[in-house]
Amino acid sequence: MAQVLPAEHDVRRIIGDGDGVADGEVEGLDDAALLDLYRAMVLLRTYDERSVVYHSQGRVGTYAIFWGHEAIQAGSALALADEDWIFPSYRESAIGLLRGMTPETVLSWWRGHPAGWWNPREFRIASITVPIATHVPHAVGYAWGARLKGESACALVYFGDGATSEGAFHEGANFAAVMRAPVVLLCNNNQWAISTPLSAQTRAEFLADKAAGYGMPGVRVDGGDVLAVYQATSEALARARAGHGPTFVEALTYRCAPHVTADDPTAYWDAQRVERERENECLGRYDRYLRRLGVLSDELAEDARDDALERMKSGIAAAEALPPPDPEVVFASAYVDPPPTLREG
Amino acid sequence: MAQVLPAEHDVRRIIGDGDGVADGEVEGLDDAALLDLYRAMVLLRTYDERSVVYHSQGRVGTYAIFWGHEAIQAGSALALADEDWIFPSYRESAIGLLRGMTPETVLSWWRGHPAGWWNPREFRIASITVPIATHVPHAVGYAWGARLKGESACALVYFGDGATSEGAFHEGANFAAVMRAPVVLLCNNNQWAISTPLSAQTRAEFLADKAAGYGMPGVRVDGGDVLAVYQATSEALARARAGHGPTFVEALTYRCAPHVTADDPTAYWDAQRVERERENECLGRYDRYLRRLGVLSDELAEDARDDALERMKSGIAAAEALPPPDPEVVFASAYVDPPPTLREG
Amino acid sequence: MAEKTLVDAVNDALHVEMERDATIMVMGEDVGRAGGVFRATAGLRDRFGADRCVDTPLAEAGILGTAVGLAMAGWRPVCEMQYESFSYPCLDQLITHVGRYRWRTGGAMEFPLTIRMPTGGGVRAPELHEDSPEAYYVHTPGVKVAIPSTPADAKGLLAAAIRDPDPVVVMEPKVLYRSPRGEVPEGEHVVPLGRARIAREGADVTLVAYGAMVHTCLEAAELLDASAEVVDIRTLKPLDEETLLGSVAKTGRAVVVQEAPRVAGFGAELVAVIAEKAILDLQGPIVRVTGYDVPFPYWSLEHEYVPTSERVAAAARKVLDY
Amino acid sequence: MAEKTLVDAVNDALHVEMERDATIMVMGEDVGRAGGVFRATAGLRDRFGADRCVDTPLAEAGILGTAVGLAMAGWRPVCEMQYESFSYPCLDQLITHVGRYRWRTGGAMEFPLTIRMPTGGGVRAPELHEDSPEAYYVHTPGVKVAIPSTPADAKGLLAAAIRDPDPVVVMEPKVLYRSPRGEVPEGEHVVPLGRARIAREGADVTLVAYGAMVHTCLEAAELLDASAEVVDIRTLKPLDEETLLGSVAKTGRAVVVQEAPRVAGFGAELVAVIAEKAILDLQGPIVRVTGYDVPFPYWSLEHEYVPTSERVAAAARKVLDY
Ligand SMILES: Cc1ncc(C[n+]2csc(CCOP(=O)(O)OP(=O)(O)O)c2C)c(N)n1
Ligand SMILES: Cc1ncc(C[n+]2csc(CCOP(=O)(O)OP(=O)(O)O)c2C)c(N)n1
Ligand SMILES: [Mg+2]
Ligand SMILES: [Mg+2]
Repeated sequence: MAQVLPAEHDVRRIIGDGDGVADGEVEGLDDAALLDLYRAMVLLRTYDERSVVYHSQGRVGTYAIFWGHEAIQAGSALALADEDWIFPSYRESAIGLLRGMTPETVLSWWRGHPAGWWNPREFRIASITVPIATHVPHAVGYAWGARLKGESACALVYFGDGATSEGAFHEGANFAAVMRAPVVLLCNNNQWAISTPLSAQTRAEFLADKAAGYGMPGVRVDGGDVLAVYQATSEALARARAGHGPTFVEALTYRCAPHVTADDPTAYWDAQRVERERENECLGRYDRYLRRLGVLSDELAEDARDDALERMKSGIAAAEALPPPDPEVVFASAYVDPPPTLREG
Repeated sequence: MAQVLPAEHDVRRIIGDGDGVADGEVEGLDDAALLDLYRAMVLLRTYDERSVVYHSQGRVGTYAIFWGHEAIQAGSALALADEDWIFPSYRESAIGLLRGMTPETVLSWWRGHPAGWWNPREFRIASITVPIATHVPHAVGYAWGARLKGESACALVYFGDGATSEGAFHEGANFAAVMRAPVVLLCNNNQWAISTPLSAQTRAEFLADKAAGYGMPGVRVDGGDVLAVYQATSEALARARAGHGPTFVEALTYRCAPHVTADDPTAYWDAQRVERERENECLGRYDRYLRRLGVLSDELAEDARDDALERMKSGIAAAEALPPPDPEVVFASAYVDPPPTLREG
Repeated sequence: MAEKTLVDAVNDALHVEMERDATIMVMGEDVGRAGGVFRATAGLRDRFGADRCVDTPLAEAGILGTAVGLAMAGWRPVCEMQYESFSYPCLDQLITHVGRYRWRTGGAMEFPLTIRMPTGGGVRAPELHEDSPEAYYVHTPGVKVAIPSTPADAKGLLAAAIRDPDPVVVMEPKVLYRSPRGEVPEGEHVVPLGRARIAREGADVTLVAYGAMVHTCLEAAELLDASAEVVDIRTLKPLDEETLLGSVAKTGRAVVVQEAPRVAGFGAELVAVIAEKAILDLQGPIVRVTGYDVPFPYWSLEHEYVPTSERVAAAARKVLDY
Repeated sequence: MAEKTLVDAVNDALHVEMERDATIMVMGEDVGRAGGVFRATAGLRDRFGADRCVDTPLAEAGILGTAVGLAMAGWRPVCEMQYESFSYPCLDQLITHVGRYRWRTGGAMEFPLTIRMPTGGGVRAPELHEDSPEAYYVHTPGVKVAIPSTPADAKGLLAAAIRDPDPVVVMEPKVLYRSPRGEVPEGEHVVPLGRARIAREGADVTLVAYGAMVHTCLEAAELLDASAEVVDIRTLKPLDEETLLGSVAKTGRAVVVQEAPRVAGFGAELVAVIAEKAILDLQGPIVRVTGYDVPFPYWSLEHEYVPTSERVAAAARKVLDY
């Protein structure tokens, strides 16, 4: 068996603090690419904030907030090649926006409308997986299958810190390593699984330390630093594409919002900590970085925001303008070749 | 979270090779205790070899051979306190012999006779678990529950290298660490899961490296060295009893026999390697060690063998003398308070 | 007696039982600090401590698997599965061990553990929050199953489950969690397992259901010109055949209602019992009204899936007109 | 046509299908190097390579979960579960994803995967090697289920399953693996899903079964004075109601036989279909002969559990004498 080094424990960072810690750079990312990342984050942030508003207005159902996770999502998704597949959990419901999906589709999903369905092949994005960790083996199987076909596509699968406790995560990770599947296991470690803190989820000091048990590299990255996430994901993808198999990436962040709109976290979280974390949120950090670099102007920032808001406005309008779904949809797609008694009930 | 050191990679050994490698000793094991270990191994070896014969004579059904695993089983079981519970897999079916269970009971189990049932409380040995790894959470729950009750009992659970791929192992190990359950996770790494070699089971270089991912210590021990197993288990138990939680022990051995009597390994194994491993088998090694130490005589050795053989003879005789089971047994114990229609079929 | 919601009745039962018996332990995801995502376990951690109301890691098979061990150590675990669909990872432990372990010890040990979970649809939730998987549970030997339809039964059946020496699964219809309210006896209240309830007396047709569908049947009864009796099964195993067959003997007609997908659902078992034991009483076919053999739809379509009082009434008319 | 055992017929089907379609991939524990513990996959690794006949890690949920992903990548995975009881860990993936994923894509993707496993008792094996869990599978939306009773059907139904665009579970009665032998067509041979088979013609009573119980029913038919028809269901979903109801219409009497535990087994579904759609044809109750609601016993007692021809004949007489 190949020698695998113990997981890295140092948390990778690129963005400085504008003070003692100097800014770094990611090779190969020019200004246009840096701004693409920015716009992607703004789009996600806008989607998220608007969705919470729409929910409070009764226009979308229960919604899983991802405020503060935008750097993880945008940084990793933009590191992918077009052909690579994404396997999202409910927390990455809007990841499709970064691949040209309309807000209408994602909003429809949260409105319980079948217009929220998409063709995974169209976007190279698997369906949103609601049950924790059960999509990890899907991503692994996809990546393994693509490799067997001689294709170069990789897979990226998102899951949370809580997900690492599930057998499905474990079995998927082990298959990934054994099959040398070109897959990136990206753990969004936001320190909470609903009300359960990481300390009650595992005694591992670092989630990345799980990697050695599968014989794969593990890295830790500041999940509030979009460039660090981009870089770590790129490295993992390069390894995968070179035939060296999977990487476990632990992206550290902190859930500063309720788990979902229905959740009331005041019973269990530390409001002061949340306040601190909110101040240090990822979009602001990146915004300040780009301005220090002289890449971002007020005008560009406003532009990005306006564009995102515009998309959301037309998205919700389009979602609300949809006719109620055809009841036929209940029966239409469960089977290619349905049993003759399908409609008996 | 507590700092947990990376797993030990060096394989612990105590027994030398009578040549360049010197013999060690285990503190606290006097001659009598050393001989107890010897007799335990002889008893297990005899049980195993006779069972294969009985199977070939049609006197027991399919049987899971544990030839060469005696050091792991005896070394760990004798390290336990009386109150500690054992959670065996099919591979440790005869572990009860070390706690006074009769061969008749164990043979009956393999004869598909309900006389093979025992009361776990009587022996502090859970029922044999056939499905891989599913008993790991049981052991963890037991240990956790005993600790909650203020009792000092620990649990020891046996499972194989293949079992580490199952979600049940993972979930159990994680619970163990999180609940600081006083449990020893003893992995019998015999390099095979039926026909699947370890290299196709995992890419981890060492199974013990899984421990860090749970935040628990991991150690590796020569599973052909009964004293090393005894010592590693004792240490793990001491930690558990002191409230420091679980330990993962990887005991290395090599399966030199078919997986079960029904298996034909010639299709997949390396006969030369098997030959080499058989020559180095654990009972012979311990026998030679004890003789080098001057503790074992021909007479004592013969005595142990005769005694074990005697027990097997009366065991199989008793098992074969049992009347066919009462059909009532089918219904007798599924429920304490059975549904009234239980007998409808 | 106080008027309570069904979820408050569950919470009440847990308080009363845990007070009564110090070996009862509640465990599950978010049951402690948060008091459960439906607040069924609210207050238990404060009252009984974090050792008896345990926030577990996110691992359902681990929850049920360790519960087996806890039972061996003398505890009476009450495991919460956060939603019925997230109980699927625990089916292996359930089938392989929970329903089998006592038998495997020749009856020497008891496994008095309880699994409770919200169940069913009609709550406009995302995918896999609206399943009705009771058939998987009922089909498993060694396991009993109860599904209440009223707050009082939710309390009493859960108390009975916790006290029962065998493993019991209690499925709580989540659409009923917050309404309607109902009278719930204070203090200890046990509804024995294995006794169905006549939820409405009638003479012409028997509507058989459990859980949320009992209410659907009660509504359907109002839509009929004929007199409908509604049997609330309450305990799916052990099944109260006497009450079921008694009602069918009286009315001569039966409609069996389940929300779960039709094929091989528990409704089929109810039909089979009637078809085997009451054939002479029947004046028409036994008709099922069920969910369909497709995944529970996205919630904007859930009313097309969950049996409605209209569908039940139509089935009853069909049987009545036979 | 060659005489083959059932397990050889399975092996034959795998060879023929993998030859025909290079996207078919066999995966499971010990299917490669060892050729399967029953040797159902013997020779495949040599013929098609280790990439198309994959020894997986020991993890059933991992097997089925990665198979979902493999299907997304354009493969047609054929997953072996080593024994039916070791398929329980994969129920979560089955219920949560396998039966649901196509629907979740609005029909945009297909999941043409096959799960095959030995099933049933009568083989004198240790605990958890003799279960009959078909009801769990049949109840799951989006999943089809077939159980052959002859070598020819074992080949043909497996081929149909592999070619089917939907997920199909094929359960192979392991007691029939080695005998009796039967004629098996060479080369491509497909038995379409959804068609039952009249295994024996008769006039007075219909014995309904699938898998190993078909043989038990055939034996029972010989014990009766009356003329018994035996219907081999073959495909549990989609169910061939026409053949089933046609036979009952002819005989007016039905005995439904299943080896699985009685409560909420697939037999209940068969009864429910008859009770709903053929009530006028019935001249007596529909009687089930089944396993019991207890764990499958240790093998020295298995004959007390598995329905015998005597038990089936007794039930048939009861219905005939009604
Ligand atoms: C199998 C399963 N069990 C339980 C749940 C209910 N649930 C939804 S989210 C969640 C917490 C997940 O935590 P984590 O994995 O850290 O992801 P995060 O929500 O923090 O992104 C739980 C328990 C579920 N969806 N699936
Ligand atoms: C859940 C489950 N899957 C499959 C099997 C079939 N099976 C029995 S033993 C075995 C291999 C086990 O290998 P390992 O864990 O290394 O233990 P060993 O037999 O080598 O002691 C398999 C696959 C099983 N018993 N349980
Ligand atoms: Mg989290
Ligand atoms: Mg092994």
